[in-house]
Amino acid sequence: MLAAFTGYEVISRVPVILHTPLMSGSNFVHGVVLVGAMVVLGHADPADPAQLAIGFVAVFLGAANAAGGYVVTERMLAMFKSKAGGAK
Amino acid sequence: MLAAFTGYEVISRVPVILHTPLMSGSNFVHGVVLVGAMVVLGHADPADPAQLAIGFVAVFLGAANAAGGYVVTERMLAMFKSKAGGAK
Amino acid sequence: MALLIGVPAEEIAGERRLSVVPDVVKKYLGLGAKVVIQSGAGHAAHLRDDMFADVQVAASGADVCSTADAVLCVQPPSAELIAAMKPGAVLLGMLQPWSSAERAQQLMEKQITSFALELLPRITRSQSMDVLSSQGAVAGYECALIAADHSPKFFPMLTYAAGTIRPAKVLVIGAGVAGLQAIATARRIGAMVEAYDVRPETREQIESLGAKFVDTGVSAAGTGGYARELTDEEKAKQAERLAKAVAQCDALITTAAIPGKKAPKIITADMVARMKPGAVVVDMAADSGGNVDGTVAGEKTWINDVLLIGPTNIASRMPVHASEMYAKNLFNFISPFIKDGELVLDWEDEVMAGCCLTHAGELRHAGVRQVLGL
Amino acid sequence: MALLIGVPAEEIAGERRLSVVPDVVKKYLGLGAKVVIQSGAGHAAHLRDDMFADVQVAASGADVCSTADAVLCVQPPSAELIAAMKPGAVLLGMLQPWSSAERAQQLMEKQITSFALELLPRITRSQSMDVLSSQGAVAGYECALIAADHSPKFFPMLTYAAGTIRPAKVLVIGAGVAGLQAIATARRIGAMVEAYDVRPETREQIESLGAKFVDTGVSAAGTGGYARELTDEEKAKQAERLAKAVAQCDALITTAAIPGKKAPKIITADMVARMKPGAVVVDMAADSGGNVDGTVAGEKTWINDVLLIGPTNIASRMPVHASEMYAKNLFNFISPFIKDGELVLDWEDEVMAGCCLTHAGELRHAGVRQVLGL
Amino acid sequence: MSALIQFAYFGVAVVFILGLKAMSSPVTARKGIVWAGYAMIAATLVTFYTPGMQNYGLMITAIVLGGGVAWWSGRVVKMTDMPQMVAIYNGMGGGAAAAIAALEFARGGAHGVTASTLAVLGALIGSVAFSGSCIAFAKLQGIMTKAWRLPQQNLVNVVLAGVAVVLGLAIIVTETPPSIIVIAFFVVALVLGAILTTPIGGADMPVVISLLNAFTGLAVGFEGYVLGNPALIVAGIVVGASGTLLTQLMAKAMNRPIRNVIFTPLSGAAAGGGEAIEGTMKELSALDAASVMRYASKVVIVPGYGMAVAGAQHKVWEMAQLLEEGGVEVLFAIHPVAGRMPGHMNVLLAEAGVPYDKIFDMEEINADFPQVDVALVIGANDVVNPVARTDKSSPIYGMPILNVDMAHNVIVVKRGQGAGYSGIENALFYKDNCRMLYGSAQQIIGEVITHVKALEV
Amino acid sequence: MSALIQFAYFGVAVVFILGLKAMSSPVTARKGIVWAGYAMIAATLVTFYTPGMQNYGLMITAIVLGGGVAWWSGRVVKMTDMPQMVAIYNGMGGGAAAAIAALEFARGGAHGVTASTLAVLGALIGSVAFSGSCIAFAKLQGIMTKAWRLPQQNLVNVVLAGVAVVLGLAIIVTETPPSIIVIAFFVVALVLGAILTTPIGGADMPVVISLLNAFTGLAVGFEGYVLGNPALIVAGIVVGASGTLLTQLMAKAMNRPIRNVIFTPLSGAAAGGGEAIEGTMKELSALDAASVMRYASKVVIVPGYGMAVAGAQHKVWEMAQLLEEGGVEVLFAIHPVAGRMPGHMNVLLAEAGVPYDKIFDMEEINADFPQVDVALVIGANDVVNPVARTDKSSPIYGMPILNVDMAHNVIVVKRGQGAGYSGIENALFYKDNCRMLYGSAQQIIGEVITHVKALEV
Ligand SMILES: NC(=O)c1ccc[n+]([C@@H]2O[C@H](COP(=O)([O-])OP(=O)(O)OC[C@H]3O[C@@H](n4cnc5c(N)ncnc54)[C@H](OP(=O)(O)O)[C@@H]3O)[C@@H](O)[C@H]2O)c1
Ligand SMILES: NC(=O)c1ccc[n+]([C@@H]2O[C@H](COP(=O)([O-])OP(=O)(O)OC[C@H]3O[C@@H](n4cnc5c(N)ncnc54)[C@H](OP(=O)(O)O)[C@@H]3O)[C@@H](O)[C@H]2O)c1
Ligand SMILES: NC(=O)c1ccc[n+]([C@@H]2O[C@H](COP(=O)([O-])OP(=O)(O)OC[C@H]3O[C@@H](n4cnc5c(N)ncnc54)[C@H](O)[C@@H]3O)[C@@H](O)[C@H]2O)c1
Ligand SMILES: NC(=O)c1ccc[n+]([C@@H]2O[C@H](COP(=O)([O-])OP(=O)(O)OC[C@H]3O[C@@H](n4cnc5c(N)ncnc54)[C@H](O)[C@@H]3O)[C@@H](O)[C@H]2O)c1
Repeated sequence: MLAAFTGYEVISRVPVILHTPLMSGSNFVHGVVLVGAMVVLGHADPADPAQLAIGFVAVFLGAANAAGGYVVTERMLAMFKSKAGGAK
Repeated sequence: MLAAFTGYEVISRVPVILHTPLMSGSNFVHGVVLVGAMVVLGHADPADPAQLAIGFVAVFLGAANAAGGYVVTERMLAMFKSKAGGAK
Repeated sequence: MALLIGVPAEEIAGERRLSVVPDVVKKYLGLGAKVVIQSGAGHAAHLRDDMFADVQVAASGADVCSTADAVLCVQPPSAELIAAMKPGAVLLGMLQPWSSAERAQQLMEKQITSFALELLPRITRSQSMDVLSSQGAVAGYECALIAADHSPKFFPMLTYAAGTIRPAKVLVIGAGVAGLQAIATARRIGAMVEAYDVRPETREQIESLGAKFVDTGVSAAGTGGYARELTDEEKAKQAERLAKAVAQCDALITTAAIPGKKAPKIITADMVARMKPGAVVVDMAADSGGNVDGTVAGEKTWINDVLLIGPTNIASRMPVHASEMYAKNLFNFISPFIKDGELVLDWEDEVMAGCCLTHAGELRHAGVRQVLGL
Repeated sequence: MALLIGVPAEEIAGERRLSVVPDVVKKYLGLGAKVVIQSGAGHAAHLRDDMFADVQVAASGADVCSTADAVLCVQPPSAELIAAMKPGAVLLGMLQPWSSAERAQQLMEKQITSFALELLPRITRSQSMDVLSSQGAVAGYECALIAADHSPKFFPMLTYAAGTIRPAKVLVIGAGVAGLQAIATARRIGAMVEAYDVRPETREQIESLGAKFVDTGVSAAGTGGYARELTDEEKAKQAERLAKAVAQCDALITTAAIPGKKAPKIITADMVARMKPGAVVVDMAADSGGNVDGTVAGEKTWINDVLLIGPTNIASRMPVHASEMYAKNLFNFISPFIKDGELVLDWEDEVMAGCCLTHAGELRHAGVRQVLGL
Repeated sequence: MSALIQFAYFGVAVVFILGLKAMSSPVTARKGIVWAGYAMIAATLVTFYTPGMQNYGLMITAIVLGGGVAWWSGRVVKMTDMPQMVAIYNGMGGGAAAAIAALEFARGGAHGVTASTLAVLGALIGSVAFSGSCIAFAKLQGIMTKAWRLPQQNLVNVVLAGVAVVLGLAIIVTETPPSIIVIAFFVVALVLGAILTTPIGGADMPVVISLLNAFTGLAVGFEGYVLGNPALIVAGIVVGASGTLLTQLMAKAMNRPIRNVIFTPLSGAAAGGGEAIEGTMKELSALDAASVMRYASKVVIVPGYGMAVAGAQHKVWEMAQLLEEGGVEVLFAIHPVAGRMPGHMNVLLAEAGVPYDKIFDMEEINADFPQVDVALVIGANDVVNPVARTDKSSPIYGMPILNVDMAHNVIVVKRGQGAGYSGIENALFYKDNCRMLYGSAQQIIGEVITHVKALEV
Repeated sequence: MSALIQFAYFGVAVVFILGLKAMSSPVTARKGIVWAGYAMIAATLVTFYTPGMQNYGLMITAIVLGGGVAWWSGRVVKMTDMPQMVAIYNGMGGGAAAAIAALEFARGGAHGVTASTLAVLGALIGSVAFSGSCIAFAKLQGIMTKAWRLPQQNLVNVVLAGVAVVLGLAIIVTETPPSIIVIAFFVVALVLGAILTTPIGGADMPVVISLLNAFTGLAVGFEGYVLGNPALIVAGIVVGASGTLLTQLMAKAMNRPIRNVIFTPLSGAAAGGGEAIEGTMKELSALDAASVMRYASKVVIVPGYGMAVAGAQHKVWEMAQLLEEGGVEVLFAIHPVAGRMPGHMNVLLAEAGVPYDKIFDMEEINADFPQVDVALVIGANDVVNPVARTDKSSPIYGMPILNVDMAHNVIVVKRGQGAGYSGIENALFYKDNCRMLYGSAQQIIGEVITHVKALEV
């Protein structure tokens, strides 16, 4: 509940140009699913290939989510580097 | 230590016109000595008139500090009511 | 055979404008037309013959007119020049269509296709051809300068070592193109400007230039961007409220003309009598009778220590830019019909057709026909 | 017996100013003095006799001068008027001290105590009496208007339906009081202004008005706020760099006068020849010989399609405010010495003493003595 | 140890929240993502110390592979292809959440009804997000070009959803569900996601991606609950909530209710009322206007009669100067008949002190508009109305106009629905790249100035 | 119960800190004192529930009496007499702290060396604050008019302080000190406070009050430690620290090092260097300038040549408009020879769009300056130099000037130590009511604008 409320609180006034980067940023944040994936893979039965496979897929996807999300967000936000320095 | 640090932190950038009100405000804040005075009076020996007298003086002074400090500060700060309302 | 555009020198004394400028001539040439110019035609507009590249130079106006397929002019050409024109040729300029039945007759007889730009329908698309607007802008600017120059007072506020001069009050009557320009110019120089117009929508326009609107409670919105004439009663009411504003101003600029008609007399002799000593009046409508009782076209008159100026042909005072604007207007009008060096008129075109005075021996414009009784 | 201040009408043709205005007369009366005015003296400044309350009106200038203890004038009075003055009386005005040895002689002989305001020491305290500054401000403003009015071009940028007019370039030479005012006025009207002065400190002043300084690398800072005359070599260098700026401008306003001397010729015939056709030159120094080669005082001359204007007595073009400023300057000069209606001169006063031309039969001003050879 | 790890997870979650908060302002956005990045690394490292972990080799391989591929693809992709990358990474997140659920089902660790329910919900949502994102990616990437709808799309959706729920219930009820049910459940969920997304197209895509992103957040949050992992719970729910809100904001900015986006996609049936001019007018806030301009390279201001009426010239120039201080190139474009008299705009701009060399007329600047990031139209109307180019019947047909519609973004300042001098509708206002900034010019530009100032660091 | 009370005290302390913080910005200042007020009431009420309390009757009597008298006096006192009221209330706080210590000594509850030391320190400082504040009050109230110094003032101070310390040590060492020592200790401390304060006078008084205020804070903090009361400890120390800093700020704003204030008071020996113009130039910040003007009723702006050089007219007018929006009356005063040509300022103000009816010339406005809250001098120098009125030898003697020095506050904007056209020193800059705001006008007024905007709620 509190977390949900925070979610609303966090992005009450976002300028339009930040919509996509922010979407991308929150996409990155849920990349923390990687941690969950690691935990389940870590506790998967090493003898059960099905479990290992699913776990592997989970970690793979989670890592991709996190890494890709970061890179893309960072690139988008690079354009918000203050230009003033260059101008003055 | 932390409290002292906070003290510094609290008033790093004060406009000159607030110097006196702020002084007055902090004057009010140490009016909390009243609490201490109440405690010592509360624990003073009811049989010892000297103790009672000193305690009484302490509470009296403390209460005066708090009450006077508040009134004066509040009056000074009244002039910072936003005038815009009246103007628009 | 390429279209030959002819530019005779203006004949009327004091007319310093020309119907083309070098840049515009270049554009005509670019469309495949040829241009013939009377030698020295641009002199008064500070244009030497050698500034026009690739044109034929003719010795006289008659020479120009007798060879040209289309003649461009500022003021209407004299009967002699019209007589010299090729039958069926095109004549384009400010032909003052209402002023002379003889000229109209002559144009019909010579089978000239003439376009009087005063008749231009004022629609959005035609704005770039609207000589009344472009020359009006020049006139408005000039009138403000004339007023400032003749005023015995500073227009702006000025604090100097021994005191402060309060800004002058300027009143502008008529907030059409010229009036607005006069307002803007007087404001720039520093005067406090009030303005008045019968059309109510001008209030916002006047205020958009930082001036004050004089509210008289009379409206005379007409059709097509022109103002209608007022009734006598309206005139009285208007006059009464105006008189007060007039009495307070240091300079008065009147710009209310009704095309084709005598200008309305807005400022009576009585109002003038109540003006401050030293006040200046610039009557832009002097040419068509004047908005002010007592102004004489082309002269400066003193009435009761008030100076009445009736400048004529005002745009001619600024021949370089006035010619440039005029020439571009003409080009914008005619160029759509020049194709591969040929002039192909399109009678479906509402702007062109609306602007036509005579064609194929007929007087085409109903309004003019009525006024001239032809 | 109260001090009687006399105000004769100005005698010189075209002089429209007056040395008092009603408000200032009131102040004199407030100090206990009396005032006598020649009937109709204020006419050209739009002041009727009845606007002056509580003054005596005299029929002629001689009547005024023969009774007054102190005579106020704008231009120096004629020999007749001086002759009519009471011996020992005070004369105050712009007496053109360098221009006439006879007049000085006559003043000495008549034992007149005369103050020529051109000689005013330019110290801070004297600013409120400085007629050169106040009349210079008027002249600068007027010259900018004259230039704008005579230019065949718009000064401001103007986008209209068929194109854009680029703003005119105005060049101002000399950035003293008048020059700065001309700069400010031309800028207000909308021109792009460049300016030039030999005194280097004017750069900042010019820029403070939003104009550009033309850097020629020559400096001629003089003493007392006046400029010194330049050497020939400096003039050549200056001329060379200036010529370029001159060739580019649409209007040129020159304001460089050196009080008591012939104005420096800054713009040569050659520079004028290189100006654009249609350019306008307003030479404010025309009265003292002109800064521009070819200007004729009081006339408009065309040289090579460039219009040279040499206006004279420019401040007189705006008589109402020029008189008001002038009158206040005079009042500020003389009023400290009017005590209880008596005039008590204080020869210790540096401003008053410095301004004195003749007193008790002597020519007091060393500089003038030298120039006139007396 | 375990307590420490839990604590670290909490810390990570807090940093995530702060990071997201920071990302919602242009000034701090970059800091935000960098913080979040560090938090992610911390979370990952900490996880290795979770007691009782095995399969480290496999784990590291998966991380390196998945992370590497994504990192590389994110680096090389073109700036314009960013949206589909966001979609695909988001899908992967959803997939990961679903996979976690699958593994939990596979291991059959019964955790009670609540946990099971959440696991199933997470799996369902995650799967929908996964397949939906894949479709979104395919569409944006141009792999899937046609947007098709099933004949009874909405009915099919409902049916599929119903089946998924039934299967999910089955999984919850049967403590160790048969593989067949689990597989069926996932297949139905995946199909549902795909079918939901397929008909949506064009401009609605970003909204859908944002919605799927919020879904993934939720899924992650639910799985976090199942795993008892605070980082997942908090981050997931926060993303779910903020993502939902963001979706709403985006939809609002496009003037498309979310309902419509999903149930009556753009490419579908006719849009209703027979307006001659297509599209809708989309509003934006002064804050938006400020940030769009502040981070643009080139802004062209087009003043019109409305600026004159409002007397806003001084404010406009002040704003322009502020933007220039921020390194933005700002020019003014004057249309030949802007205002109500020749030179109307010149007079006002001169009054405000705009130097002449910043002022361009139509002929000089019209060709540049395709390179302009933002065209700011202040109280101009007729002179920027593209109808003049196209509609022969219009009274302004034939008048040359300023081609602001060719700029990347157009912002139009006006008070309301007022028409211009000629009294006709303006097609510009309905264009995709145009946003309306309502208010009297003087006051609204004042607000923009305030926001631009706030964006200076 | 006791734990709850402790917790409440903590809460109160936190609110105090927040309140002080709020009080340091004009926008939130009023909120700050109100919060603190509620906290104080809460603290008082809570204290009644302290276990083992007695003497309630006496206590309530004291509170009602003390509070009532102070409240009433604070209400009725004139606005101009505020400083001495602050002084006296502060003294009472110090007295209360000292009394607490006295009671502790009387009860003889030994608490260990640390506690005793702090108690003694608190008593010393509190007493000094008490008597010092009383003297300050007497001086400001006009009861004590002459500022006198002992011949060997500083030596006496040191000796007295030494005696106090020795007595204090005695109290600490002897667990239950004899009353005589305690009484002697307090007497010496009170005398010390009085003697320290007596020589100080005039403009230094507020600084001293602030210092004594900080002292009281410390004393309260120390006694709080002795009583183990977190509210007292935190509030006391915070006030001690912030009070010290505030004292420094105030001294800095007056350009008087604190050392000088205490040890070489103004009214004492000659100030050193033989400058013709007395006083010092005092700087202020753009923030200060903004708040002084924002909360003024009437501001008169005096432009000069420097404004022209900086081309700051547009910014100045923008600032004026902002202030007017905030309800401040803003006028412009033009001196006859401001700038470098007749009408120089007129041209610039007209360019910026200042309406004519806001512009006044010297004769119209000079009489109003005594009613003006702030005269803002922007790049003017000679035309506001009071030397022109007084110094016959000055080159500008006899020129009428704008009487800005008669305004309540004068703020002068200039770049540095540059002189005006006439090249002479300006006596205005050294006046007590004048503050310098250094910077090029364009840029520094820009900063002021930013701060004024921040002050709008
Ligand atoms: N230049 C000339 O010589 C001349 C002469 C005569 C006619 N015209 C005609 O005038 C028109 C000029 O076009 P334009 O684009 O400059 O102006 P426009 O088409 O008249 O449009 C003005 C716009 O400004 C908005 N507006 C009005 N007050 C406003 C305020 N206070 N704040 C913000 N917006 C405001 C109005 O919308 P809201 O009401 O919704 O705010 C309106 O849409 C052309 O049609 C031209 O043909 C020109
Ligand atoms: N009006 C006339 O007709 C006329 C004509 C000739 C002479 N004068 C004389 O000019 C003087 C006018 O007095 P004034 O008070 O206007 O000016 P001023 O006395 O010349 O003083 C100008 C002040 O502006 C400051 N300044 C310069 N540039 C600045 C910038 N960029 N930003 C902020 N401050 C700046 C200078 O100090 P910093 O260098 O420290 O910044 C200087 O103290 C009088 O003495 C008058 O007699 C007037
Ligand atoms: N194509 C277009 O859209 C277009 C082009 C040019 C002008 N116009 C419009 O037409 C208007 C008029 O143009 P114009 O300058 O040629 O006008 P004009 O020369 O016909 O008249 C000048 C002004 O005087 C006013 N006037 C007339 N009688 C008056 C009276 N008795 N008292 C006071 N004022 C009086 C008129 O209302 C008008 O504003 C312009 O303001 C403009 O809005 C439209
Ligand atoms: N009391 C005072 O403090 C006071 C009063 C008035 C003026 N002044 C100062 O005196 C200055 C000059 O006053 P003025 O207007 O009467 O000057 P002016 O009439 O003597 O000369 C006009 C200007 O022309 C310039 N000039 C001269 N020769 C030139 C040349 N060859 N080329 C270019 N420029 C040339 C001069 O430098 C001067 O600026 C003013 O700018 C002002 O600063 C001081």
